Amino acid sequence: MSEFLLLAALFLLGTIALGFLRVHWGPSRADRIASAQLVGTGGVAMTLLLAAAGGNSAIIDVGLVLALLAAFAAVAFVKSTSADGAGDPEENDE
Amino acid sequence: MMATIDSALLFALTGCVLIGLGLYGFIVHAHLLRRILAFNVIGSGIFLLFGALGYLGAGQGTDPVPQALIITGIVVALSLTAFAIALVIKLAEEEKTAVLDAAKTAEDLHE
Amino acid sequence: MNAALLLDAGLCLLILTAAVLAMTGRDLFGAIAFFIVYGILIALAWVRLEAVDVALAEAAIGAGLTGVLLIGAWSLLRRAGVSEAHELSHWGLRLVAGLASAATTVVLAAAVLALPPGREGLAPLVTERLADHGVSNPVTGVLLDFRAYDTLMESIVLLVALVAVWALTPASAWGGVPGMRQHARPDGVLAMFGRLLPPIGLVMAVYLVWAGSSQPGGAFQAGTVLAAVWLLVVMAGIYDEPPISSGLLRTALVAGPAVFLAIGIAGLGAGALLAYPDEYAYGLILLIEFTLTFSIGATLALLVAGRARRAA
Amino acid sequence: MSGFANVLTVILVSVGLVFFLAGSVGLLRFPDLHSRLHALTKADNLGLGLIALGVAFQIGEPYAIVKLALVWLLAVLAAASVAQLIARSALDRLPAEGQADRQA
Repeated sequence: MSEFLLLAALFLLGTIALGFLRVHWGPSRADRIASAQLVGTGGVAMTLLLAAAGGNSAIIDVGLVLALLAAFAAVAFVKSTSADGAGDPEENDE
Repeated sequence: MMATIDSALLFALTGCVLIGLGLYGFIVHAHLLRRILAFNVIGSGIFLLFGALGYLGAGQGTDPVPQALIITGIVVALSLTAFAIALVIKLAEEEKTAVLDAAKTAEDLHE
Repeated sequence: MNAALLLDAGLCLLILTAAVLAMTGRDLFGAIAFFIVYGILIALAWVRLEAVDVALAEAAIGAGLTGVLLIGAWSLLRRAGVSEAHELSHWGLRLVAGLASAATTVVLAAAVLALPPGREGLAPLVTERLADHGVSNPVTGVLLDFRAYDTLMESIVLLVALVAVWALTPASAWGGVPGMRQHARPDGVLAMFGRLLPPIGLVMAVYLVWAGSSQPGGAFQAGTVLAAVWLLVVMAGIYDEPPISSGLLRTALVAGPAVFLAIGIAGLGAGALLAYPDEYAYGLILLIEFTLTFSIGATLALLVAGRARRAA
Repeated sequence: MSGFANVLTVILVSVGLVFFLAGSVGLLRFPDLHSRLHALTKADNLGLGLIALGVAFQIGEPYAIVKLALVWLLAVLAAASVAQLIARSALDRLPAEGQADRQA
């Protein structure tokens, strides 16, 4: 079983590598940061697979922390695109 | 099934390459934010090398003493990064640049 | 070739690719994005090395706080009108730098390969002594017991770094509030995110300290989660940063190191600086961990927020 | 672990991997940022949910299963919020970027 889980993690690593291309190409900054988010989600999935493969449920905590904090960089980016750098893109909506 | 000693060797060698890469980035880039990135790559390379050498084998994990020192190191690296960034921002807001230019500084001194 | 080795080889390859792109990418923002990705992958490397305590710290710091710090810095530099142009240095310098870095790597790798096989490390010794003090996570044991002076010094280093950042404050803003006043649409997605996540983060921080005595976790990881959650609350415009002259804030910053130091000095009664009497060791370590978490969280959050920019 | 649990894990994890692959392919193939965000947030988080469910059959402790559920909830919450915010902020600069995209 653990052999299968490790191969599944390897497969995820492959999908993360595909995501690298979009971080590299862009073209917009939003593309780069959104694909970094994809690596985050893939990384969370990998921690779950590794927790099961190693029979160590403490590894799930790493996934928990990653899932909690992975969005923060994107939030900081979105704030930086607002007019004064401290706002929110939705502020001026009707 | 977890990593083996062979895998640990792989991570240790990766750490060696990361140190080299970070060193290269630190030398060739003049932009200070890029130098801060390079400094962090060197740091994590050293941590990876140190931790991988303390790997004891499947099921035993990594030696707790290096682990504790690495955690300390990661936090100190973050605090130094924050300080360096505060300095760069100060430089940028006063001099409109993120590059330390030795020639320019010398000129300013003579003025 | 087995699956574990194949996975580790793939992970190392991806880490190196991310590092190369973070170092040589033409676009500065792209380099920062790759550095964030790199932090996530390094955390996975620590999971593979069964160093879950380090993986937690790297996930919280490398993949979380550092990204916020770097993107915030990038944004401020852009607003200050700094050029982002990727100026390639002289080819001669690049050649010399390449050779010097390659030589460093080769020497280090040769040293690694020359190490004698078979190692026992200090793990047996740590496990043997740990039983006396009721803490069963060996990493927490090392941090707060056997090498407690390292950890004490580190918590003080964090404070000194914060004082150094504050020292850059211009006189007009001294004692004021860090960063710009953050604002967001009150019923918007960002504000909702900033209200939903912090309670979960708080529970997770408490869990990480509590779990830290018997399984991976501890004050540094929990403190980082606290700091991140506080930064989110500020970014979502829900609360403003406190002024750095606030007495309450300063108490929170020094409480951890102060309690640690006081217990350490009291340890002189038990024989040595930072020695804990065996029967109280578990309780004292837990007390230090909790106050330290609080102070580390406050210090890291303020380090990321930067110097004061507005009068209080 | 019983054989039945193993079969379920293999099926759930495999289907989850297909969604991750679909997410990555979408990220590369879709023509503009807003459609790429669809690929990212929907496919990947469905994949993560399936993998979490598959892993739950391999882990005995009940509280670890609660943590698995929390991981998935957090990831969905974060992805949904961030995708909305990125999409909204990109909308402000759409004309310029849209053209750049079409040329690329």
